[in-house]
Amino acid sequence: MTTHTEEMTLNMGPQHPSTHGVFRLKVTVRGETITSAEPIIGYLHRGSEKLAEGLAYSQFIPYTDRLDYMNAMTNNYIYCASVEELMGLEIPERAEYLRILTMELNRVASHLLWWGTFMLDMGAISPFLYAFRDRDHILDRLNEISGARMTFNYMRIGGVKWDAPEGWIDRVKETVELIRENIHDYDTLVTGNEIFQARSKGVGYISKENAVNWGLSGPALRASGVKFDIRKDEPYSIYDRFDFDIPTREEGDVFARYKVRIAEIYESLKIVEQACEQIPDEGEIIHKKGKRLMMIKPPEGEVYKRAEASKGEIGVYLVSNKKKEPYRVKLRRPSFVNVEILEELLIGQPIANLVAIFGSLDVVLGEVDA
Amino acid sequence: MELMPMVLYAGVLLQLILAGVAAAILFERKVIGYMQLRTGPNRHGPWGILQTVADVLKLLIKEDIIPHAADRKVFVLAPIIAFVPSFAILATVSWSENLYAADLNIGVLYFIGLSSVTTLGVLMGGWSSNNKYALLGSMRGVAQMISYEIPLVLSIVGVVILVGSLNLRDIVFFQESIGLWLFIPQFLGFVVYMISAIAELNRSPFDLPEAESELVSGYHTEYSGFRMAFFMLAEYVYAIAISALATTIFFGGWLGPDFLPGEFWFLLKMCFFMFVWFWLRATLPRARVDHLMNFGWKVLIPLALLNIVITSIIKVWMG
Amino acid sequence: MFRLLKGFGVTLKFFGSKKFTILYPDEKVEMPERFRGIHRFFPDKCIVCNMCVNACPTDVITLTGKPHPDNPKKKVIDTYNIDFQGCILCDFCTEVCPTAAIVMTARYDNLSSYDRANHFKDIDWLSSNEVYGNYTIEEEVDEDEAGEEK
Amino acid sequence: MSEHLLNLVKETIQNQHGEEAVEEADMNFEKPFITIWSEHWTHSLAETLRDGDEFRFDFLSCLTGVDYEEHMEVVYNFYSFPHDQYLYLKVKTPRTSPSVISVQPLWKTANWHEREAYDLLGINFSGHPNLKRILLQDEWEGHPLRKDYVTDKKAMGLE
Repeated sequence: MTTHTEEMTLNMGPQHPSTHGVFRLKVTVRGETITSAEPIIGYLHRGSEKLAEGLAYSQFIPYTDRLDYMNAMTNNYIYCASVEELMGLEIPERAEYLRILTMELNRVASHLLWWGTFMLDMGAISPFLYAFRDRDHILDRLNEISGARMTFNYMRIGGVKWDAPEGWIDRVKETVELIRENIHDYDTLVTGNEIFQARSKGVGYISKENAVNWGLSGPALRASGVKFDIRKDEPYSIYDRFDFDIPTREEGDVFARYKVRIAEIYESLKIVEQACEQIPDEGEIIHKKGKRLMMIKPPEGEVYKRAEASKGEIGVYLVSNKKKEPYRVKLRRPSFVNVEILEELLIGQPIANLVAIFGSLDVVLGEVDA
Repeated sequence: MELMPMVLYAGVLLQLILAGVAAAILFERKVIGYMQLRTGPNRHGPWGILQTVADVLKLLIKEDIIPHAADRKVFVLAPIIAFVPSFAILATVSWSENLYAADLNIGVLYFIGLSSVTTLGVLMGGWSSNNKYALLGSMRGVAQMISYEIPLVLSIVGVVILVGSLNLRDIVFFQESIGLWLFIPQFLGFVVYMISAIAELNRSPFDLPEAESELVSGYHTEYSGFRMAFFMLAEYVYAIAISALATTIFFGGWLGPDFLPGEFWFLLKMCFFMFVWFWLRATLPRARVDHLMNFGWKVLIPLALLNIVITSIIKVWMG
Repeated sequence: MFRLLKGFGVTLKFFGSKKFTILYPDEKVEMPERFRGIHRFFPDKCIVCNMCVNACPTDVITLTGKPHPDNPKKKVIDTYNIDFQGCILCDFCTEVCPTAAIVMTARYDNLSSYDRANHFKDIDWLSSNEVYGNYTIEEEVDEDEAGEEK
Repeated sequence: MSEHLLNLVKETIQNQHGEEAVEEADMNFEKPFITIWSEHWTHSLAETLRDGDEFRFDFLSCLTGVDYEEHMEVVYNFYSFPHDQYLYLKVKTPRTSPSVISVQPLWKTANWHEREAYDLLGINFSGHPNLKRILLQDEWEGHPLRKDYVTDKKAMGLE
């Protein structure tokens, strides 16, 4: 009797429980080992860039919320900042602080959510709910200042929409304390766990050169040993006023990416605390040109501006032709670039590692598909 | 026993077990909910007591779907094959000194032997579904269940050597006579038993056959309605049976202070085991297949063998 | 070696601690003043300037006006519709409105329906949408307070 | 510093492809900014930019296309980790049959960026290993980010 084995094509998604949205991964497996992987995206494509060409500059802000809906503040910021750069606007001091506060709080929320869903992928269910509980505290703060829990639409060209409500800064300080305590608990629950370490250490290794060549950014890049953070190396807004570290790891595996993100939560909390101390008590919150929502007309020109979102480098390439609407908006979405490496990274891995590796890249499909 | 009482006992036990499974599922959801800062089910009946009943009713009235490409006969048979042994093994469980179905002198052997038939149901279900996830899940399941069967059996051998009998009731009487529950002298065996029992049951952190983040739902991906209910039932009855076995051989069965009946103590100890399993599920991430296999073959089996050696030496030395 | 055992302590600690769940239909989250919920429209305040229609990034607002009965130079609102199928609750319409005729309430839960067509809301529905949160008008505040005292 | 880099890149391109190869070289928001035509954008030039000692542009931050109606442009935003410097490179290509070399062999990240530019703008990247639509479905007609793309709801049969 002769036997033969054949390869099997397995579709992960678009409706698979661990695809973080509508992501499809076509893998061929031999037994449980992956021999090739092809990410297929576009199920959530909404044509944001085309929509931008038909909308006034300000009108596009709510659309940026919907790219990476876990970290909408930075998306808001980078779009507004690129228009501001074209127009050469000075941002009022208080507005800058409010921007930093909201962006960093949002980064913590985004990392917490990543932590929860990643652990869910790894088969631990409790961290997911703990992460959501703490994320909720942050979303409440952001809700108080911006009026929405996820799609904030808070920033405006030239400043921010609202000033902080009464007592908000104090409540933020309390939230920071609370989260810092809780994160410590979560660290105990997961980081030391041998099962978790066995699954994540040495898995999904990305070398330094590979990470740069594949254009990875954010925690995924830093976990491979590249000490680069746009907030530090090319400070935008007022990040040069704060004292914080860039956590890096040399290992480049899933565990390193995990540790980098956890360390980043602590760093972000540090920035929030400092911003709470430094923020001026009152002042303008928006440049006078930005107040007239529909009348923004930047001069002709083009600009590429980038910022550090929770997932990596988010960039906006903006071309203006002196009209009410932008001529071209290109959004460099970190998830879109980060997920690309999967096809190389997954080869030779067992299926059980697939979810760990995919989860460790922290991909939001709203951002991948734009 | 005569035929009539036997049938009656089986019928009553089935009803009780069904109620027990319903309670166990509720208990699991409540415990895990509480550990996750949730309240768990709370809509049906006071404290959500009727939640499982509602779920079961929903499963029963659902459309019975058999996939077009499935191997029909095998597909239909699989859940039954998975369930029947899990129920049959309960016959040897002695709930108290007087309440038992069969006083079998090879009770342990019967228990372990019959329970491994469930593996077949898993394999059949996974294969006949004609679904890739189900196939992978059942392959994992079978590999895992067969591998962990060995340390499970070996861990009990220590107890059998000490007691000198395969009869489950004798094991309890022995514990009564020495005035000590066997998990103390057989601690190593107990630990190995607990770990391999979890793997045997496909429960978290060893729930690889149904790892929902990787394989959707594993071997019962294509099952729905009451067939799915059968798999669920088998899983929970099996969990009850394994904790009953643990109670009997390591925790002194029905033994306990006299002011409450033996059945109560038995149930209480079982609940303790169930709680531990739910606790594990709420705490640990899922292990990986190769780690699981390595752990079973390279750690648990040597440990179990070591336990047998030590026990034999002690037995011979002590006379 | 057995650092994973520490995790059991954490879960056990949470087992006994206060639950975080909100039993939704019975208790609801108190939304902050600024919360961007479903709109309310005040027809009397509207001057039919069309600003909200222009500012809407998703083009879901449609309105028509008719001449004012007393002063033919002015206009009053005739129809005002928001199609909530497309509305993203971005708040631009209320931001540009010069008379605060369109405002956002703190309600978030009265749009659910079985039919998409029901999401097309007209002036009657919008102007009778219950108001609470930031945008209470004088008379209603008095009524509310009176109601609470009872 | 940046102006020095601008001149350096300019000279390199001129050395490789002649004086008139550089269409435009300027500073844009303090960053060097160079425009060339697609026939001068070659692998050897790209390699020089990536590996040359003064350049070392190892990180392709963003790649995009713009439709300027009379021509198309592909915009590369390079960053260099070792030297901490930027370069905007704009490659012009005729609108009728837009074609640019693929830099995927040099910067792997260009793979999806180029597919996206092909998908939405219809720019052909010669040498790309898998140039097919990425965001839209395979049978989609037209390239939405072109300025002459019809977005009328009626014409698309949506209303």
